[in-house]
Amino acid sequence: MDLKELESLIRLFDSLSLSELALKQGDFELNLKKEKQRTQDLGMIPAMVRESTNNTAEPSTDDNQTSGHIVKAPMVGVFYEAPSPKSPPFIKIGDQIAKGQVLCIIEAMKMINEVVSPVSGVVKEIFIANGELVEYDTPLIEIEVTGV
Amino acid sequence: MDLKELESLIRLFDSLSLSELALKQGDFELNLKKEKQRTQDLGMIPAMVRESTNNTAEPSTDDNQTSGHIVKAPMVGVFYEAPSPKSPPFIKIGDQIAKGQVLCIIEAMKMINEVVSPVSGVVKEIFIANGELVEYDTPLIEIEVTGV
Amino acid sequence: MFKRVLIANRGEIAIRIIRACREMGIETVSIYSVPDQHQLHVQMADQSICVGPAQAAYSYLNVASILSAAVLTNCDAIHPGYGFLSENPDFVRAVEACGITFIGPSADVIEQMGDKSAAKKCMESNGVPTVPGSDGPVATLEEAIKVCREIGFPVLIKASSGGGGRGMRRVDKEEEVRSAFDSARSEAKACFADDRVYIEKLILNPRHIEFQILADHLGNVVHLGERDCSIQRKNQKMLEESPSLFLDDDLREKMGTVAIRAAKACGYKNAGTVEFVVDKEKNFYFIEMNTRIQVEHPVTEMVTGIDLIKEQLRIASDLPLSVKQDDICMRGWAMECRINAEIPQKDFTPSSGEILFLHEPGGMNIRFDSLLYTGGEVSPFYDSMIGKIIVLGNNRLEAIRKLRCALEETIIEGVQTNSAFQYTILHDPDFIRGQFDTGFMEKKKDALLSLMVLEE
Amino acid sequence: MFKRVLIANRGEIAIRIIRACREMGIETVSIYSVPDQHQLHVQMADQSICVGPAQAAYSYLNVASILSAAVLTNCDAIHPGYGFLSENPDFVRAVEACGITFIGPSADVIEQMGDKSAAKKCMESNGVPTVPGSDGPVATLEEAIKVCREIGFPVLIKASSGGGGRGMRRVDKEEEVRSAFDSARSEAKACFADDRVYIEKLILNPRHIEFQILADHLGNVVHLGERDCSIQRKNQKMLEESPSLFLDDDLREKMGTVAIRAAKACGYKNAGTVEFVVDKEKNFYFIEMNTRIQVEHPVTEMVTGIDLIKEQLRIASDLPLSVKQDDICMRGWAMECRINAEIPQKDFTPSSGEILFLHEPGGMNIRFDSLLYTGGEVSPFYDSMIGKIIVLGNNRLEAIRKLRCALEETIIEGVQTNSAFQYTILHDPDFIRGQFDTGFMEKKKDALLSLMVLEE
Repeated sequence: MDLKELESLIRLFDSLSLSELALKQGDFELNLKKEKQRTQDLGMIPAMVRESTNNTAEPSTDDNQTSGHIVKAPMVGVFYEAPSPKSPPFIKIGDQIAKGQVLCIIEAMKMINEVVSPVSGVVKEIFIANGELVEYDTPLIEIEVTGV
Repeated sequence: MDLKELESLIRLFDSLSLSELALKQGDFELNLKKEKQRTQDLGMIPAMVRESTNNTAEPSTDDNQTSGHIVKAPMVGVFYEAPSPKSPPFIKIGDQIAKGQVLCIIEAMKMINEVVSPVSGVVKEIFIANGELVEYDTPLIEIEVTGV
Repeated sequence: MFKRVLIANRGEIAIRIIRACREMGIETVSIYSVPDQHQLHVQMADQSICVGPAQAAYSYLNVASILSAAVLTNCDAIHPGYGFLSENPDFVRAVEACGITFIGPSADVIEQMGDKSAAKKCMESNGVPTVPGSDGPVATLEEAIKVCREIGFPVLIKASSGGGGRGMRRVDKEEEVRSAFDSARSEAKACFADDRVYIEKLILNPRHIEFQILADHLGNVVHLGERDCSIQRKNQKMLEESPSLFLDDDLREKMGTVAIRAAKACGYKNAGTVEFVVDKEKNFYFIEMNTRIQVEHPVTEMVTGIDLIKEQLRIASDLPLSVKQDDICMRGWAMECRINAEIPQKDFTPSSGEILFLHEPGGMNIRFDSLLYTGGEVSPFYDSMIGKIIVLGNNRLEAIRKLRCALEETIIEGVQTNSAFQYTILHDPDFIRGQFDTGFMEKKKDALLSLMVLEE
Repeated sequence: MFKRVLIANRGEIAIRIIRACREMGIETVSIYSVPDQHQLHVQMADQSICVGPAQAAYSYLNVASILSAAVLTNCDAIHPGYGFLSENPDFVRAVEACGITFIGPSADVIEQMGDKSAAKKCMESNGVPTVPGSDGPVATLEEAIKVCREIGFPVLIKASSGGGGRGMRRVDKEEEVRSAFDSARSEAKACFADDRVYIEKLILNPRHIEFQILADHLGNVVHLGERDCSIQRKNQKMLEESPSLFLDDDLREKMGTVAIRAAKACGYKNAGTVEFVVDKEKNFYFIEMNTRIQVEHPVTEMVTGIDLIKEQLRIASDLPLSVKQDDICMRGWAMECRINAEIPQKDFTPSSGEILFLHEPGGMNIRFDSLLYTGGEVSPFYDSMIGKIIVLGNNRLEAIRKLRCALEETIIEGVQTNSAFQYTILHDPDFIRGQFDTGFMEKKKDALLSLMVLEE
């Protein structure tokens, strides 16, 4: 392993949430370690535990780990997959969609807000169930990008 | 690995949030470690700064770093190098001393307490000036051991 | 009483409100912006809703998102804290339109008291002394000159919708009236989309003394004594105390009675503050009414033992005041010092970053209200005030000594703070003797800064 | 007033005393053992002297080293805190022989009150009700049986020089007297080098109620109301409060008057505590006098607003009391909960280690007296009590709620603590209703422990 490779490996280790790395390859041995980092969430006792309203299906939003584009909620409101209770949903998993196409609506203060796709691609996953509360920036839908 | 490569690797380690790095490549071995950052002394502002009474000449007491034996104060009191103001000091630097020989006295509550040498050897250093207050465990004298 | 309250704020005041709610068995919902995810107010609430990105305009001021969050989490009341939406009458109306209780006075009162010249007119007609000046907005230069001649120089020309010193001009002689009048108007127009200005006599270096009042829906109004907030830098309060050394019992009773009259005059409900300036001859003039809980409210809590946030919650749910005027007794001397993340030596520029280590002050009658925790973040996006140390002593000197000791104990690593600077104020002979007015900081700042250098 | 005080203690009480001294402009000298080098009391003092190794016998109890430190640093007084040398009359005499003031009562008073049967005799002859029992030590078995018959079973046989339950035997019927008498005597001899024992009626599950008193050199004595310390595990107090729900105003005044009489009877000077047991019929009996400041003193400070450590310093420097009995007024309801580094589920075995993270409770009328800081060490060598949370509410229920919230906020990582266990006590229906006595913990412990498991 040359220095450049070594450096990129160390940087990778540093960027991830790993705490230890041990590598052995022939006569090459590398051990890396990180101090336990204080997680920022304090975790206060009993009643202080934060009830998260919609973390049930929270996906990884780390762009390194997914090939798809994550569409996030632009406001606080209720997520609806269809324009009305009796209509079919705007999209379902596997649909080919175009940039600008309506993906879902978020109702906030009795106003209907359409969420449109910023990319073209295929619907890979829908994270939120119909009628659920979403916060600002809550991941809603993942789209496998096929064009921008 | 040449010195330049080594240096850049060390700098890299320093800049990242790593705490340990161990590298072995053929007969090349490198171990890097970072001290846990927080020093335990808090350093409160202005008036809280602790006045240390006798840290002026505090030697390293890390036994790994010195070949000599450090004789420490067995009690709180005043350090005297001689049995009376007019007498010559018990010891001076360079003296050959025997185990059990009196090195100095510590006066506490008007009681004279003789401090005797636990080893035989040569007086290497005397850390405390005549008449100074010493705390329990204050390093007093360093003796280059020649016999126990 | 409410079942669940949304707190439309962040930082120490959000935490303060959460604590009061929890002690009363009320559930809490916090709101936060994306970078505030790990803030203490988010972690302490029963539930938290992200309402927008870092910029306050799209998060802590985002009425639609905040109201959605309140409605969708079934909150029956919203506490606005201070700053942000706390004195915005449109927000209050929107909250009420959703069937939610706003914890504070009515939209109409906020609106009236927010309009400086309307507020002044209301007070004048109810026998509350105000700073001599024009009778409402001044439309023409001729009128402006006439008013100035009547009240005498120096005067201030101020924007009717103004605040924070913008749209404000000082005029010392008649020749300066024209240019000041014109520039105040155009600045007022630019800043507040309202070019109306009014004129007031300038009270040179007065004391800034305010009275805390509480008013319930039955028309009961009490005052909880005064706070002396004369130690200010650029109109930002730094150190507050209660009582004020400048008031004797007679003046205190007189001003307290006037404060109650002021609150009744505008039909006030909930907690509020009547601000006065007091000149060297102990003449006092109403300057404005703050229609919210204030940063310095713990000073009053310390001397009276009354929890102002709990009173706010009681009043908003139409319970009567828990105290009568005669029940209120002051004990000791309270003093508060604001801890800001800023660099005094660099003209008080804000400092932000991760808190690497925190050691809080402690002991008898010491209170530290703060958003800090070891590992937490001081955000560059919001106010630099990160905590308040409040102490209670038997007398003023004991309070000063306690505050010094508390500052000495406090350790905040990771951001720079003004705590060493505050420490120098507490050693200033004029401050200790109580010889100060709102001109104190301007006069003393450089000398105090140079003391800081010596200490390092 | 003193110029420099040596504090012959460690932990939260040393810090408490340092704070009081600093606020009064008195310099402080801390002492410490080798492993305590980084403790907070060392860092907060103006000067610190290492007096010995880890074992308390050679450091915090090392009279020669402590006195040398005091003399050589020119201290004019020594504050002993609680525990360690605080109730050792020989230490007091040695301190005074050095020309240094001991902050506490005289050696003679400490000695007399430390001898349980002498204390009892003194109280009886001054009209202070004591638990019925033998008239001083009982020398023979025959005498013991006679006394038992007179006062009726159950009885306690107790070592005259005893404490902490050692040399103590409960006897329920006459047949058991012989073996209990013999074993109590031999244990007393072994533990205290004094085989004298006396006999007392056993008051089953009484309330433990104590009165705080202050006495100056002029003979002025005041009481500062009571503390209810009935929540104990193995004679260790866990939760304390003031006032006590069990006392009405009549009984409070009666007991307060008796407490003052008790202090006068023994010629008491400085701060002290008169401990009583109160039975179900509200009969009260003197049990002992604590001749030191106590762990739970902040409970009294919270309701009275009087700083007991400052009063101690005033009294010791021959200043008169700063308050008269009529000046003392109680406000609200205070409650204290002790935080111990221990594992309740493992029979409360101590836990020690480095504090990896600390988040203190905060807010209005919340006080946290503690030796903790992030990065600090909880030593395995000394008492496991690492902090106390004290709250003040307007009434008992508010105090309970505040204490719950404070416990919820508190985060201590690195050692295990009893805080979740204390939390369960604050939810116990009998505790909330005030239906408890010193038998509470024994009866409830297992049920409360099982609640803890559920919470995890």
